Amino acid sequence: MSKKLMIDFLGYTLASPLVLPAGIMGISSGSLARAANCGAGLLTTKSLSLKPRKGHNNPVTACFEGGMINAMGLCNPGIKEGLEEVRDFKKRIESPVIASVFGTSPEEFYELASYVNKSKADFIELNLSCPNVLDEFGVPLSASKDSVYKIVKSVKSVSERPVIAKLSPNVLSIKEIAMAAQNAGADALSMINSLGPGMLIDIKLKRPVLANKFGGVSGPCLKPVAQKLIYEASSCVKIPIIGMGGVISGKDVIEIKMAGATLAGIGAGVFYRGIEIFKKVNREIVKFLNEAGYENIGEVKRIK
Amino acid sequence: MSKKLMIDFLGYTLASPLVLPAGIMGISSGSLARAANCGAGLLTTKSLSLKPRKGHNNPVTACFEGGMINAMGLCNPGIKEGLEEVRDFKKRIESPVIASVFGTSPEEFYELASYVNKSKADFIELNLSCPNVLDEFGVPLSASKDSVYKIVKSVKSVSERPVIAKLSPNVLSIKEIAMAAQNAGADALSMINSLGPGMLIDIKLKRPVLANKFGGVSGPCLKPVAQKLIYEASSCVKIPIIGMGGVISGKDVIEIKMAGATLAGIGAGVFYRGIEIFKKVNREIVKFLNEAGYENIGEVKRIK
Amino acid sequence: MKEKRFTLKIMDVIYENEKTITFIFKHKIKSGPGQFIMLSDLENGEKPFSISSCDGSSFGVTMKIVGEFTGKLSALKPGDMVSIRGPYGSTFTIPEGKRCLITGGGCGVPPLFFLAGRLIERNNTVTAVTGFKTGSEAMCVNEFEKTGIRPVIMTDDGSLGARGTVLDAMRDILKKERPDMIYAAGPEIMLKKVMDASDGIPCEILVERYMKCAIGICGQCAMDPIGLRVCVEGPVLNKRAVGLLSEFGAYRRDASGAKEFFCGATH
Amino acid sequence: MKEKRFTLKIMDVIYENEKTITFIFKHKIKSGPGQFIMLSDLENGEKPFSISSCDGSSFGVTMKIVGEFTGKLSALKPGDMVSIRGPYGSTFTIPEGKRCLITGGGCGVPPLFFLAGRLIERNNTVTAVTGFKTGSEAMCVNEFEKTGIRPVIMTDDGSLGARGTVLDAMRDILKKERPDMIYAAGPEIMLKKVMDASDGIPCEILVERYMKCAIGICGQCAMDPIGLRVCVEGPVLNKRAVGLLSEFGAYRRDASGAKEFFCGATH
Ligand SMILES: Cc1cc2nc3c(=O)[nH]c(=O)nc-3n(C[C@H](O)[C@H](O)[C@H](O)COP(=O)(O)OP(=O)(O)OC[C@H]3O[C@@H](n4cnc5c(N)ncnc54)[C@H](O)[C@@H]3O)c2cc1C
Ligand SMILES: Cc1cc2nc3c(=O)[nH]c(=O)nc-3n(C[C@H](O)[C@H](O)[C@H](O)COP(=O)(O)OP(=O)(O)OC[C@H]3O[C@@H](n4cnc5c(N)ncnc54)[C@H](O)[C@@H]3O)c2cc1C
Ligand SMILES: Cc1cc2nc3c(=O)[nH]c(=O)nc-3n(C[C@H](O)[C@H](O)[C@H](O)COP(=O)(O)O)c2cc1C
Ligand SMILES: Cc1cc2nc3c(=O)[nH]c(=O)nc-3n(C[C@H](O)[C@H](O)[C@H](O)COP(=O)(O)O)c2cc1C
Ligand code: FES
Ligand code: FES
Repeated sequence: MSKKLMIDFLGYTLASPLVLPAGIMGISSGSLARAANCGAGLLTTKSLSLKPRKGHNNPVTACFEGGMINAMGLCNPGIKEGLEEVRDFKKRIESPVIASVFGTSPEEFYELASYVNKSKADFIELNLSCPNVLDEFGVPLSASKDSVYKIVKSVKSVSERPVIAKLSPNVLSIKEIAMAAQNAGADALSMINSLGPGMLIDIKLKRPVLANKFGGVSGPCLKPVAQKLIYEASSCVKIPIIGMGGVISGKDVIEIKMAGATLAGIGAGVFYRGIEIFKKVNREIVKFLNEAGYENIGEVKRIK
Repeated sequence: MSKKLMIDFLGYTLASPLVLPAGIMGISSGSLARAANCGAGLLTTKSLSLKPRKGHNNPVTACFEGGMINAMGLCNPGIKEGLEEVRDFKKRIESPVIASVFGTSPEEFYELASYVNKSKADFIELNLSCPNVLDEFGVPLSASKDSVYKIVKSVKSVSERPVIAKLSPNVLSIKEIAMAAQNAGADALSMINSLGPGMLIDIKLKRPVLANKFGGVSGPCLKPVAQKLIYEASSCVKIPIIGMGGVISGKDVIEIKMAGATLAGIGAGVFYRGIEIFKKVNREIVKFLNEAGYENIGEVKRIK
Repeated sequence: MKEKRFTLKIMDVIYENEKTITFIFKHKIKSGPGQFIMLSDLENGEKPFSISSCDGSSFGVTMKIVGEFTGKLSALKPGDMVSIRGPYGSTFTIPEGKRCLITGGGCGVPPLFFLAGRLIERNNTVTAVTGFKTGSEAMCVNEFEKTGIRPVIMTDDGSLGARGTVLDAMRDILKKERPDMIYAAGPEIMLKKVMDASDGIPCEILVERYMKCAIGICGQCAMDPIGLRVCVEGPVLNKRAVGLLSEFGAYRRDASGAKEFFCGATH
Repeated sequence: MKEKRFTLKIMDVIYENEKTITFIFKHKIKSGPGQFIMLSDLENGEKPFSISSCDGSSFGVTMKIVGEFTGKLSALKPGDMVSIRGPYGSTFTIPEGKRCLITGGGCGVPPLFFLAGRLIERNNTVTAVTGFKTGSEAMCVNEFEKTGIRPVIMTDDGSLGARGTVLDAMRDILKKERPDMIYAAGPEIMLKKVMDASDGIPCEILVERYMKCAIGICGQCAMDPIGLRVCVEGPVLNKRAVGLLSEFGAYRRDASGAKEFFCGATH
């Protein structure tokens, strides 16, 4: 890979600014390895919980103009098995790995972080968008600055790994949430998780397409919303941001970096352009850097 | 137009379930007339305020994969001139008209409703998504059930027209907001207004594409989110819903009705398929009704 | 469907006169005379400009420096970039082997220069009349001559060409010959007079309205009573369309949508 | 890019045996043998099924009624509708004028019937071996015969055809003739044995893994250590690919992503 793509992130030097985000392919060590070989500089596991979860029934995905909805239901084999995959991955490949975890309370997140401490994972990411977990005022966990603060604080009190808080777009004030995460000690933000959720209906069968009825929105159509939220969050926090939401081309990476992100995740893009998307986008970034006269990707900064 | 398209709405019999929503074309009596002639059954004026507003600087619109963002900035010639256009329209055409209005307080909405009382408009619609108007807790007006309740209540105390509350998708609990509107006496809901907002960046000029930086998201990519919110709202209110958000085909109309809407608005679709979209979609609806064995559009009901 | 937006380097800046400049872009667009683009520096606004030249590999727009936005643009140099959407709108009809009369006033002239080229390609004989306040505001004179057309130039003060208006020249011409087709672009009051004077000859004019979206959705540019959208069905209109527009020559709308009546127009 | 999803009326239901049914759809799809669709009634789940027949105007899938979902589907009648996505995945290679050996066990048989048709179209000579637990579970026997192939049928209890396994029959055949190509579909342990017995002959097998998205994004169906996605790069794999998959014949993953080891597999 080109030297122009190398970029620093929380003390690591990544081979590319591209990130495999949580829940995309990342079930097995082999999938993580494949994404790394295809050109992702940083890899995230599927979001792991204390107990295994089968997730929602099929159908779990459906596509529409400009995007897709998904309701995987946070299926995962549990934190223990999940971290074994990280171990197997590290036997073969050096790229840094983020262990994504989710719980329903600060205590659960604390316990998950203890597991990650004992693993080969380089970072811990807190998936704060756990559906159906409400705070005392009936606000979803991810939309309450107090809940976000408490969870990050709790994890920071135990974690030996840098802590990344993954934020939901479904909030009233992203600035408040981002600042709460930073104030609690988060080392970075990851944003955004899928939007909505949304619903699609089969008008012939008169049924929702997803078994869960509702599913979070991902894909190209997310880009403007993601960029706006990243632009706002980066106006008030100093910690770096892993940006994602509709990134499918090299130009999208530049754009999301100009919105304020340091790195760029590619999720739904794996469907739109195949698993080779990481290779293709890396190539497109280098081409843009050359044409626009940048020395390397690190020079692409947030606009005013 | 086909009889199969005729549908009842708050005591009126509309020639088609299709609605021209607020802010689309509706500046002049001529534009409203044109949409009516093209097949819209119900027409909404641009959102009108007490004073004229020039709106935001150009550029005010930008397109992306699956949608567009806009920041018109609620430009309008003021309620007086705006209602003169309704008068001119009514001289020529009988179709019912919704006067869309927006203010920054219950008092302003009250005053606007008094103007509408004296006009030829058949309905009044309250655009509750006025940006940058926060309630005492820093929550946008449209996302606060108390603000929504107060505004609708205030308008109901004076309005001689049926009152339609237009809801924003950018809320934490649509059910709460929808119920607040119904409890305050709203006769119908209109949902959804544009989403986000979002932001697009020109990576060569290193500038946001919109002069206002941010703009609300419309278009096909909105459909799943709109349908989910309509499905939720219609599970807890009894008043009819004008559904909109990404409707561009006859199938979309059926789908949004199955989500719980009575009528369907077409906004961004005017760009995607031209002003003739109302004609085309009417035709597509009739075709679907025939194929699927429905007598008329009224028979298409919300799914469970 | 996506809107056609691109960010282009200005290849060349031509100073037509003290207050008029042309930007040339090395970019192929598919456009006909009469169509316009929305041009923006993404800093000071975005406004419509007619395409004034267009060949296989480049195109140009010619703008009069009138207000704040065009004032800022006039500082741009070759190599600077701008954001462009379009082309949008309707085009002038190009007949074959006919006698055509072109009449243009002020910044109506640049699109007519593009039109003249296309008319000549199709073996039409072209007579052109261009009018300006004063000689220093004249534009496209050389360009017209390059296409082999020597335009009749009229100025209000007689400082260049003959003293008088485009209308004066047009009436003279109509006395001598009967063109098959008349084209006009310029101030609306002039357009109205050209139409009125056209005496049964088919006529196409280029109208201007305040533009926002330019994609037919916001209604800003709509003309009453039929809601004709200048950004989609215009800006080139024929006599039949204009006949339906009671607004034509009477008023237009400002950025808020309020009516602004033309001075001299009766309402 | 959009996913290919359509809601189709079931044209015909064919009862292959007590526990196996075929749905026929009057809909043209572009598919090769080995590819699968995701089929759902949008009420009880969505699962992958191989395409078992496909011509210019219709296609079919054949399913064994094993659990809750297929149990519900078995109640569907002609005229009922289901939601279908696909076709997805890789296809068997179709050579020309070669000797081909097809080996199928249980619900691996239906896609092989589709394959046999395509092989014969290209002038290959086809020998087929199909194996079932017992005679009442046999399927596609008539279908195969219609294409002119008389499959060797094996049953564990000898109630139909010969007693024994597909492997027994295959070893016999390999003693007598050396095919140019071997195809296999069925239980993974059988596939492994076919591969092991194939003795240097090119071999393609159809593997099954738990499917969720079927569009290569969720990672559910990935096989280690190379992260091969059965829904995209599979389900048809050749020997080289299988050689890279330490997971093959050892374990698969359940809906949570946890490993389930095959009985008899060493880990
Ligand atoms: C279809 C069309 C084609 C045009 N082609 C040309 C051309 O080729 N060359 C040229 O010099 N001018 C052209 N114009 C006019 C040009 O857009 C305005 O002169 C320019 O916008 C002035 O901008 P300003 O900010 O410098 O001046 P301002 O001081 O802001 O405005 C001066 C006048 O320009 C007009 N104007 C301003 N903003 C807009 C807008 N968004 N849309 C339409 N009119 C506006 C108004 O009449 C206003 O009174 C065209 C206009 C239209 C509608
Ligand atoms: C590529 C592929 C092609 C297939 N083709 C056919 C076919 O042509 N005919 C046929 O009868 N069967 C086929 N199957 C298997 C079929 O999908 C399962 O038999 C069916 O899903 C069982 O569903 P159930 O709910 O009735 O049974 P359950 O009791 O839910 O499951 C029985 C077994 O089916 C498998 N299974 C269940 N859900 C899934 C899933 N989502 N994805 C994959 N496997 C699952 C598991 O091994 C499970 O143990 C195929 C599977 C794959 C992966
Ligand atoms: C199929 C699928 C599964 C996902 N699973 C998770 C998950 O387990 N944890 C999580 O934090 N985000 C999950 N996400 C969200 C993505 O990580 C990402 O934030 C989102 O899809 C936006 O990026 P994109 O538009 O590039 O897909 C998932 C997304 C998809 C499409
Ligand atoms: C250009 C534009 C202007 C709009 N102006 C208004 C407005 O003034 N008042 C309002 O309530 N909604 C306004 N909207 C929102 C639409 O009425 C509609 O709710 C939204 O666009 C979703 O529908 P769509 O996807 O069909 O466009 C506007 C939308 C667009 C695209
Ligand atoms: S400028 Fe918006 S409709 Fe013409
Ligand atoms: S089923 Fe999701 S990647 Fe194959």
